[in-house]
This record gives sequence, structure tokens and C-alpha cells, in this order.
Amino acid sequence: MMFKIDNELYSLITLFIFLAVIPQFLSIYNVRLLSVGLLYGLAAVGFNLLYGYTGLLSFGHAMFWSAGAYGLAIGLVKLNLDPLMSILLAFTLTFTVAIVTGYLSLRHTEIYFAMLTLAFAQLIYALIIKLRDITGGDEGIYGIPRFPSDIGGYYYLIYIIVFILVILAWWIVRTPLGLGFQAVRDNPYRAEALGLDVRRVRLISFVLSGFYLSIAGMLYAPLNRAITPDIAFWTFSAIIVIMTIIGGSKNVLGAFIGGLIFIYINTQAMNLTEFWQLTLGIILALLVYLAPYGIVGIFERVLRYVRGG
Amino acid sequence: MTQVSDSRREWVKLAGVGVAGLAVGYGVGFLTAPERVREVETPVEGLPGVPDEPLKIGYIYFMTGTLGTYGTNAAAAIELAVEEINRNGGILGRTIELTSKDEADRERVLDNISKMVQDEGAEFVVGLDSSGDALKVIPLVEDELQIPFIVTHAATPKLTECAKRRFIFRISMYEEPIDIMAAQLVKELYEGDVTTVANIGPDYAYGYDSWAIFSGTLQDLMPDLEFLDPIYTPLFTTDYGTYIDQIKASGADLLFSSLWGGDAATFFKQAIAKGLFDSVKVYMNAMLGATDTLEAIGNDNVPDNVDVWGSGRYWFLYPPHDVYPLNRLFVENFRGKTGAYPPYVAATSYTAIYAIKKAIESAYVMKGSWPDVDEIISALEGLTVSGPMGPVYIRPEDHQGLYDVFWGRLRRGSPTYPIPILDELVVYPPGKVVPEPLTTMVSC
Amino acid sequence: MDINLFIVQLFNALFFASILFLISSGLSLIYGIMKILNLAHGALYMVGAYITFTVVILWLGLSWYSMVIAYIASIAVVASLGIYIERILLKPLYNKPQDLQLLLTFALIFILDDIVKMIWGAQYRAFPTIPGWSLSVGEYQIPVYFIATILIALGVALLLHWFFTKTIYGKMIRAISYSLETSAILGINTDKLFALSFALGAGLAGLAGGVAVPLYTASPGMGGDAIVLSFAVIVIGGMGSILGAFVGSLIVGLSRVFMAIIYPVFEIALIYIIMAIILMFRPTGLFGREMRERR
Amino acid sequence: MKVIMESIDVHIGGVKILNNISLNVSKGEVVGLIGRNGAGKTTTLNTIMGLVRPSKGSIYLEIDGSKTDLRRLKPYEIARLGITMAPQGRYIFPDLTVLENLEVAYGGSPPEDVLKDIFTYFPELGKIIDRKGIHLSGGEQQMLAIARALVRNPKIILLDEPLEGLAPKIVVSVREIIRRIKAEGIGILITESGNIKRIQDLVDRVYGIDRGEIIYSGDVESIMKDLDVRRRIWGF
Repeated sequence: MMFKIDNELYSLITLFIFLAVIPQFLSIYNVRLLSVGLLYGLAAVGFNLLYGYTGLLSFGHAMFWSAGAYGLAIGLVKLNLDPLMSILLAFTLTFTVAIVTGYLSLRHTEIYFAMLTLAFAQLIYALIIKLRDITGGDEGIYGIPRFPSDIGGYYYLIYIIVFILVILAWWIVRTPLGLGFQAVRDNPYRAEALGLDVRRVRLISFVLSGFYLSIAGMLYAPLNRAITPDIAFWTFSAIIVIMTIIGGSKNVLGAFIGGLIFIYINTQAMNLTEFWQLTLGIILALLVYLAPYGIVGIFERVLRYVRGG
Repeated sequence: MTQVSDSRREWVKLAGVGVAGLAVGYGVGFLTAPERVREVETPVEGLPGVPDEPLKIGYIYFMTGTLGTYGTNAAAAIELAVEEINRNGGILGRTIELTSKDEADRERVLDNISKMVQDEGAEFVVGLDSSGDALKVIPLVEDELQIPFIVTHAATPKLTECAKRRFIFRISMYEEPIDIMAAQLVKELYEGDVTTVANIGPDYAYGYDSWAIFSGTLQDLMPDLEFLDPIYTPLFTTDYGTYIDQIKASGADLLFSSLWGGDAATFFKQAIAKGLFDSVKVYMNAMLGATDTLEAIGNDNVPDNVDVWGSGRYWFLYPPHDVYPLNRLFVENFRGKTGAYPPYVAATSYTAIYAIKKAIESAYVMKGSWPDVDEIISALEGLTVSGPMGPVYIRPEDHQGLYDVFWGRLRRGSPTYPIPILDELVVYPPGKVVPEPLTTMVSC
Repeated sequence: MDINLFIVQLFNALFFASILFLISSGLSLIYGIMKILNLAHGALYMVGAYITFTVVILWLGLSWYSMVIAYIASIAVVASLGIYIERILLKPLYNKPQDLQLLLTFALIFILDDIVKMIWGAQYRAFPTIPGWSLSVGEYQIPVYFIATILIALGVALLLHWFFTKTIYGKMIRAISYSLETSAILGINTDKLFALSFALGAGLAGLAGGVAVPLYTASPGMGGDAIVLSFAVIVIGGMGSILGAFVGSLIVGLSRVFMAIIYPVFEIALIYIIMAIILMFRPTGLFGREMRERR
Repeated sequence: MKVIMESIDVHIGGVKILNNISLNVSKGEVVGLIGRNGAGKTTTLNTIMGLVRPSKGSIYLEIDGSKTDLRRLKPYEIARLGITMAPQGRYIFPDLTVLENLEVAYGGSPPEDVLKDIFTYFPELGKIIDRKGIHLSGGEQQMLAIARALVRNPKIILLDEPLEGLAPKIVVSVREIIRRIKAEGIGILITESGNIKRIQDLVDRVYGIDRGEIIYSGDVESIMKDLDVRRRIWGF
């Protein structure tokens, strides 16, 4: 199936060309930061498949990030599996979590869906803390191997996977499946009347979105070479939501930029002042008023203004 | 020259002549310390081979949120140390500059440490409250950052005792010796008086490990005791009523606890309100010797009907101020700065800065120019540095700082102190309670 | 378990449930009328705790009399804070995408936490003594403050019941929570009632903090843990329902306390399991209404 | 007193729902708004009430020659000026009793005489004042919806499909009520989607609306004679 190449794809490709070149000019720390930014961006894109495109606000997406990260780490460190088997383990874990929680929580929409996903995510958090023989409990798992071992090299591994998945997301939302997501979002009754199995579409979106988060988590664990359960706590789920809204949930580009930018806002706030929480809070609050449609919303407005003369 | 360095010199003199003449005996750690306890003259400007730019040290603690008290106290003590050092010409003429991050930004701890080192040029990092975070930084520090990292608070034995780390040190006493001493103390003081032992601790590794070490040691010492199933409570539990009544129902007469911070205070106050100490005769809390916790408990809440014992990594009245002026000055200066009596994080983080200073100076003496990381590390290994808690010997085998371990009885502090204090301090030298290097009862 | 122990454990559960009810009733109320999940509700609870601490410990000294003043001060300060938040920060967002309100209340957590740290410092703030004597049940004791707290929660529940069934503002709030637009076209001053509801919800959070602080320990960030349990409470009870918050608090309080006795490993997990199970069989919680399109 | 809409455009979610709508309704007259489902009738009423904001055009209330711009006002302010509405689907507050539904609309306990007036209009409601909204029959709900709109003593009331989905016997009563409201001198804008006969004898004049545009304005007898309008509204 062919798609019209649109502004969004042009912007994404331009952004990725930039992201391919820029590490050459950055310090090792900034490459590391950018790696985290790419992963947050990937997470936001995945989350947005469910949120922006299917219209379901999940408040527990940290569980997928953790499923990926913990699945891989448990495989590599605790079970001494080879990387492929570990990835397989992480995928299996993610799939199980996604199917079970998705099946149970997708009976609901709106706030009750959000609360149910929150409940499941907190349950998984509690399990990670409790099953410490497997997960290391609060002390986590450390000594996860990384390949390639240098940050510069690993950046490009992340880059390639993120690039493929983000473009894939751009493509998916233009396939019949993705259009199905949007039909369900806009009017589930009409979608049902058109012959779509609404719950099934939602479940597919939920699982797909979970896999995006899981892959981000899988890449995050070796980047840090250690993980602790804070990546499963509800505040991390909230951050996933927040960065998507900051970027703009209307399209893939917006979510991706949201993830990238959140990292920098967060880091800068801490550099500026001792009261970084206050600073971050004020920045977030200002964004609410100044960029109600996300940062891409501003871009679009500027673009329209420029074009309109 | 200020009082601080005067006192420092005074202490160093004492130590230099081998005075274990403090009321307490220092153990193997101190006695086997190499002859590095040596004064380095206050440097003059322009020592050969010393870089001109300031020396950057980074620190990372919980600065915000429920645990923010730890970071703010540690930061105040670090600033105190740096002010003192800089006022006296810095380290070999290099002034110290600080940079800091907030550990409360949990997912970003590693990024933030990397930033301080790789982006802001920190040559040393001190800090970390959470044991999970301390273990999490191991791969980053050992393989990538490769600079000396001095942990000052996180207490898990796994950090130093499971494997020898190259770059990671811990200046603060870890949990195992404190728990071992608790068991020994019970045997010494209460053999025959107590029969049933209960535990209430936080529901994560620190809580499990503490109970495993304490009960394991105590079982060997007093096999006739009955050990009840331990109770573990989720972190930041606000409401301990149900546990308190469970303990009461169990008939325990000795209660061991590893609750800490606000949780320790909340539990203790609720225990009093619910009359737990009508049945429990001895209460031992491994983290009660934290002045911020004691402040939250308050003088009025010190019960008479129970023996309450507290420990920690430092107690502001020990070593006694009259025989060990360094501690007196530290307490005075810290109070001057913050208005509060220093909790242990303050003492350990303060000492970490002086350990850095001393290691650099010792290495410089050997080399004649500014030492590289390897030389600093070898200087840190086996270093003895004087901190508010007394001389701290950094064991070369495991990079663990050793000093006296204490337990003290809780007393009303008034009228001298507005907070309850630990009185009747029992002090064991590290040799009596610290296991062999790289061994631990906790499974690695 | 002997009967005395059972009784004290019951009181432990009721005490815990009382505090939960005070927090979650406000959260539920705000959600019910404004359809805003106020993530900053825990932060408002924290502010209430600090106000009571300040009034009693730093200003007036401990007495029953000062406690009452402190509670009133906590309610007043946090309710006014609520009005400012609603009028200045939330109002401009009513015509914007709903996510923005969520984002704003999330930002408010950061802002309030840091402001509290600026004003009161990061150290633990706790009552040096707990007010009152204790009631003996066999060898066990129930602090009178437990009983007072339970009575306060009951009193608040009755007051709220009276407010919602007997006063015109209460009835209008119920009307708005069913349909904002229908209420508006009938001439109900929705602006005023939004501010009133938010102030009421915030005031309840303030009171919750005030009631909790003598036995708990205040620290910046203390709201973060309270809020998640409150979510569970209102979801179990039904979002927007005060009766739901009441029953939900009892369920969470009782299940937590008795699970801690029977099988402590699941103490916290159980709450989320109950929540998931109830939602599976009753999508709107025990006393929640079917969600309706907003007219 | 007269509500005047001039050249109103309304967009919802980027879609143009109303296109250049002009209409007016005065005190004392009954005006019909006829169109299929989705033609824009409800949106038109919502626009008057301030629930929907027009992107173009003006709406004002004319009282003795002085004009009040309704576009700047909030729905409750418009209601307080004397324009209220009985919405389609009725939206009776389900937890509130009949009396309480009236109370919230009145903004307090209505005085005896107001209640008495209402219950002379709606004697059925007078018998069930303590019944909750959720337990009312469809007819009772419709009565209450209209009663609720009347309790503030409005000058103009908007009735959105008041005869829809009612049993024939109830339709008769509601029609009777509308006639009596008209007799009070209250202006009425009433919408009807299909069966023009039901309101034919009630209205003074009608507008025809299709796909967001007014396609007819005039007396009710002629609307059926305009073939184009007939085809667009009724499809024959």
C-alpha cells in the first residue's frame, strides 16, 4: 500500500537525519542523554498509538516499559540466557501482561480504563518489589551487559530501532488498522456499525502500544546496565502521559518530540535551580496555556503564520 | 588559621602518637591503619603540578520529597566542609567547587550522575541514600565514569562486601556491624530477661537483611530465644496500628526494628499511643540515632517503661566533645549553619569531603604532582581520615569505611537538648563487630 | 484472634478508613462535578497537614482548643488555595482538551511540594506528643484520638449528606455533576458552583491533612502515597459518589488491616486486586452512576 | 423581547455544522424549526443558549430597542435574561426528586404561588413531587423538563423535540401545555424533525433547516407546497 508522503513524514525524516549526525558533535554525556531522549520519544509514540489514535488514556504504561526492561535483565543476568532468548523472554512477558491486563481493562473506557490500568501497573510494581529472588526487589538488577559497550555505538543501535519503529508507527496509523484505531476513537458506535470489532481493535492497539514501550524498556536496561523498580511506579506512567501531551498527541511526530524534549526540560530544570520541582512545575503549567495542542501545535501555528504571510 | 583546622591538627597529633586514649578503644581497623595519618602543611599558592582550575565535586541525595531531609542535611554538611577547606586554601591550593543533583528524580539518577562527571567535570562524586541506587550505579561508575565515588549513606552490605569494586567506596558504616552489635548487646544486657523476639522493619531488602543478620547472630548467641515471624511494613506506611497490636498480641518482649526516618518516628509515637511498651520490654531500632527522626519523636514521647536502644552511623555526642574537639566543632558549626543537631548523613558526607582532601594530599606527597585517579584510589585504600564520628579507616580490601559502632539508650534530652538523645552509649570497636572483608551474612 | 484483639484491630481499620475517607471524599467530589481527576489532591492534603502542625505546634501549643482552631485553619487555607487554583489556573482550560487539566494538576504536585519545602523545610515535621489518653480494651489500647478521628469522619460524612440532600447548593452540585450543560441552560451559576465544589473538595483534603498529622509525620511529598490509595477508594466506591468514598474507604481500610494480619505479603496488592475485581463486575464502582455523555 | 440570530456559522471539530443561519423569535409567538435529524436544529438552539460558540455572525436579545449581545454571555447568564430550554432527551436530574429538579432550576425553594402555578400546568407532577427523576416515565420527564424551563418565569423558551418519543395520550397533553404557555405570552421556539402535523396548529410560522442552512422561512401552510424544501426535509 502506498501513502502520500506528507509533511509529518518529511519532518520525521529531517529530524532523524539530524539525530544521526548530531552525536558526532556531542560530548559522551550528551549522547547518553540523547539516547534516553530517543527511548522516551519511542515510549511516547507507542503510548500515543493507544492514547492519541485510539482515544484511550492508560495510566499504567510503565508496566510495559518494566516488562521489557525486567524481562531482558532477568534473562541476561538472573537466568544467564543468551541475548536472543532474553529478548524472547521479554517479549513473552510483555505479551502476557498486555493480553491479560488489556483483556480485563478494555471492558471500560475513559477514566475507569485509566484507573484499571493504574491498578494493574501498581500490582505489577508490588510484584516486582515482592518477587525479589527474580527481580532483585527494591535493589533491582545490575550488571546488565551492553552491546556495543560504548555509549556512542549503543546510541546508533537505539537510533536504528527507534527510527524503524517511529516510521512504522507513522505507517501503521495510515493503514486500515490505524484508521480503525481512529474510527474507534472518534465514534465507537459508528465503528461498530461499520463492522469493526471495537474491543478487538482496542486490544490490538493496547498490545501494540505495549510492545513499543517494552522495546524502549529493553533498550533502556542495557543503556543503564542496571534497573530498579522506580520504572514501574505510577509516577513514571504519569510522565509517559505528560510527555506525550507536551509534545502533542495529534500525531506521531508530536509524541516523539514530546519524549525528546521532556528529557531536556527535566535536565535543565535541575541545572537551573535547587528548586527544580517548582521550575519544572511552572514550565509544565506554562506549556498548558501556551501550547494547548503540544509543541507541534506551536510549530504548526508558526508554519501557518509564515505561509499565510 | 581557623579553629577548625586547629582542632583538626590537635586531633591529628593525638592520633599520630597512637592515642587510643579516648575513653573507648579503637579496634583493629584503626590500629592496623598504615602510617598515613600525617599532617600535610597548609599548602601555599602555586604548588608545582597542581592545576589552576577549581576541583569539582558532585553530590547526589534525595533533595525533595519525603526523604528530602537527608539531602538537605548532607548538602549543608558538604558545604560546611568545602567552606572550611576553601577558606584554608583548598586542596593543595585548588579550591573546591560543588555541583549537585537530586536523587529523588528516580529514573534519572544515572543520567544525572553522568552529567556531573562527563558534562560538568566533577572528579569525585559523593552521595546516595538508596541502596537500590547505590547498586545501580556500580556498572556506570566502574566501567564508564571511572572516578572515585564515595557512598555516604546507603547501607546494603552488597555494595562493598559482595565483590571488590575499583572506584566505589563507602565511608559510612553499613548495616551489618550495627545489627551484629545489637545481638551481642542483647546477650550482654538482657540474657535471661527476654524470651520472645519480634521484628518490624521496612518491606524491602534493607528490612529483610537487617532482621536476617540480627536474628541470625542472636540465635547463635542465645539459642533458647523464640523468634517470631518478622513483620514488614511498606515504605512510607502512615498507620502502624495493626502491626502494633499484632506485636502486642504475639507477646514479644524484645522488639527489633530497622524502620528509619519518618517511618521510625511515626511507628514509635503510635506504639506509645497504643501502649505497646506495656508488654515489650526492650525496643531496639538500628536507625534511631538520627537527630531528624528524634526531633520528629520529641522529648515528651520518651517512655519510662521500656528500654529503648538506638543506633546509627553517627551520634552527635560521640566521640565526646571534651576529648574530641573535632566533633564538638562540627556540631557547633552545623548548628550554626542549619540550626539543627547533625544527623548521620551530615557527618558521613562531611567526612567524605575530607577523605577526598586527604587522599589527594597523601598521593601528592608521594608523587610531587597532582595524582591521577589510580593514585588517588590507592591513597584512599587504607586511608584513615578524621571525621566527626572519630577516625575512619577505609579498609583496602573492600573500600568500606570502618569506625566505632554504638548503641545508646534513649533519654529525654531536656533541658540541655530539645530533642531526645542517646545516653549510656555502648561503643564497640569495629574489630569486635565488623566481619572479615568481602564476607557477609546476606546472600550476594 | 481473641475478641479484644479483634476489637482494637477493627478500630485500627476504622481509623485508617476515616483518614482515607476525608481525603478521598474531596477527590471524588471534585471529580463528580468537574470531571477532573485532581492529581494534586494529595499535595493539598499535605498543605493541610503543615497548616495544622504550624498552628498547634509552632503557634498555639497543644490543646484540644488549638486543635479545633488548627483544623478550621487547615480547611480555610486549603479551601482558599483551591479557589485560586480553580479560578486562576483551571478555569481557562474548561474549553480546551481535557488532558490539559490532568497535566496542570500534575504540575501542581511539583509546585506545591517545592513551595512546602521552601516554607517549612525538608525535615520531618511531627507532633511531639499525641493528644489525649487511651481507652483500654483488655490489654490493648485505643488512643482517644483514634475515636475522635473516626467521629470527625462520621461527622463530615453526615454533614456532606445534609449538604447534598438538604441545601440548594448541594442539590445544584448534584445537578451539575449529572449534566453541566443542562444545569447551565436552566440558569444555575455553574462558575460559582465549580469554585464552591473545588473549594469544598480542597477543604476536605486540608482537614484530612490536619486530622492525620498528629499521628503521622509530615514531609514534603507525603501526598504522593496518599493519593494512590485514594484513587483505589474512589474507584471501588464509584467516582463522584460520596457514599462510594465512604464505603470504599471502609473496604480499603478493613482489607488492608486484616490482610496485614492474615497474609501480609498481599497487604497492598490486595487493594488493587479488589479494585480490579469490582470494576470487572461493576464498571462504575459500587455506587457510581453510568458515565454519560456530557451534554 | 426578541432573540435575533444573524448570519451564524458554527464549526464543531472542524466541521461546519451551521451555515449562515438567520432567524428570530419574539415574545408571544410560537416559531417552529423543522428539519431532519442532524440538520442542525439542536445546534441552533444550543448556539442561542451559549452552549456552542459561533465562528461568525451575531446573536442578540432585543428588549425595547436595546440590544444585548448573547455571544459574550455564559449559558446561565442567558438563562437568567429570560431564555431557557427544555433539551432533547430531557436530561432530568435522575438523583433529584421532581421538586428538587424544580428547586435547582429556580435557584432555591420556589415560593408557594410559583409551585402552584406550575402544578396547575402540570397536575400530574403535583402528585409525584417526591419521586426521583430516574423513576419518572417518559411523559412525566417531558413535563418536568418543560416545567423546569418555566420555573424561572422566562420570556422565551426553547423546546427541543418536545413531542418525540411520547405515547399519543401524552402528546396530547404536551400540546395542550404548549398552547397554554403561548397564551401566557411566552415566546416559543420549537423543533420538530418529521411530523409537521403535530405542531402545525401550534406555530405561527416556521423555518425549514437542512444541512445547517435555513432553506425556508414563512408560514406553515406554504412549507409543504415548496417542492424543493419538501424534498430536502421529507425526501418526497
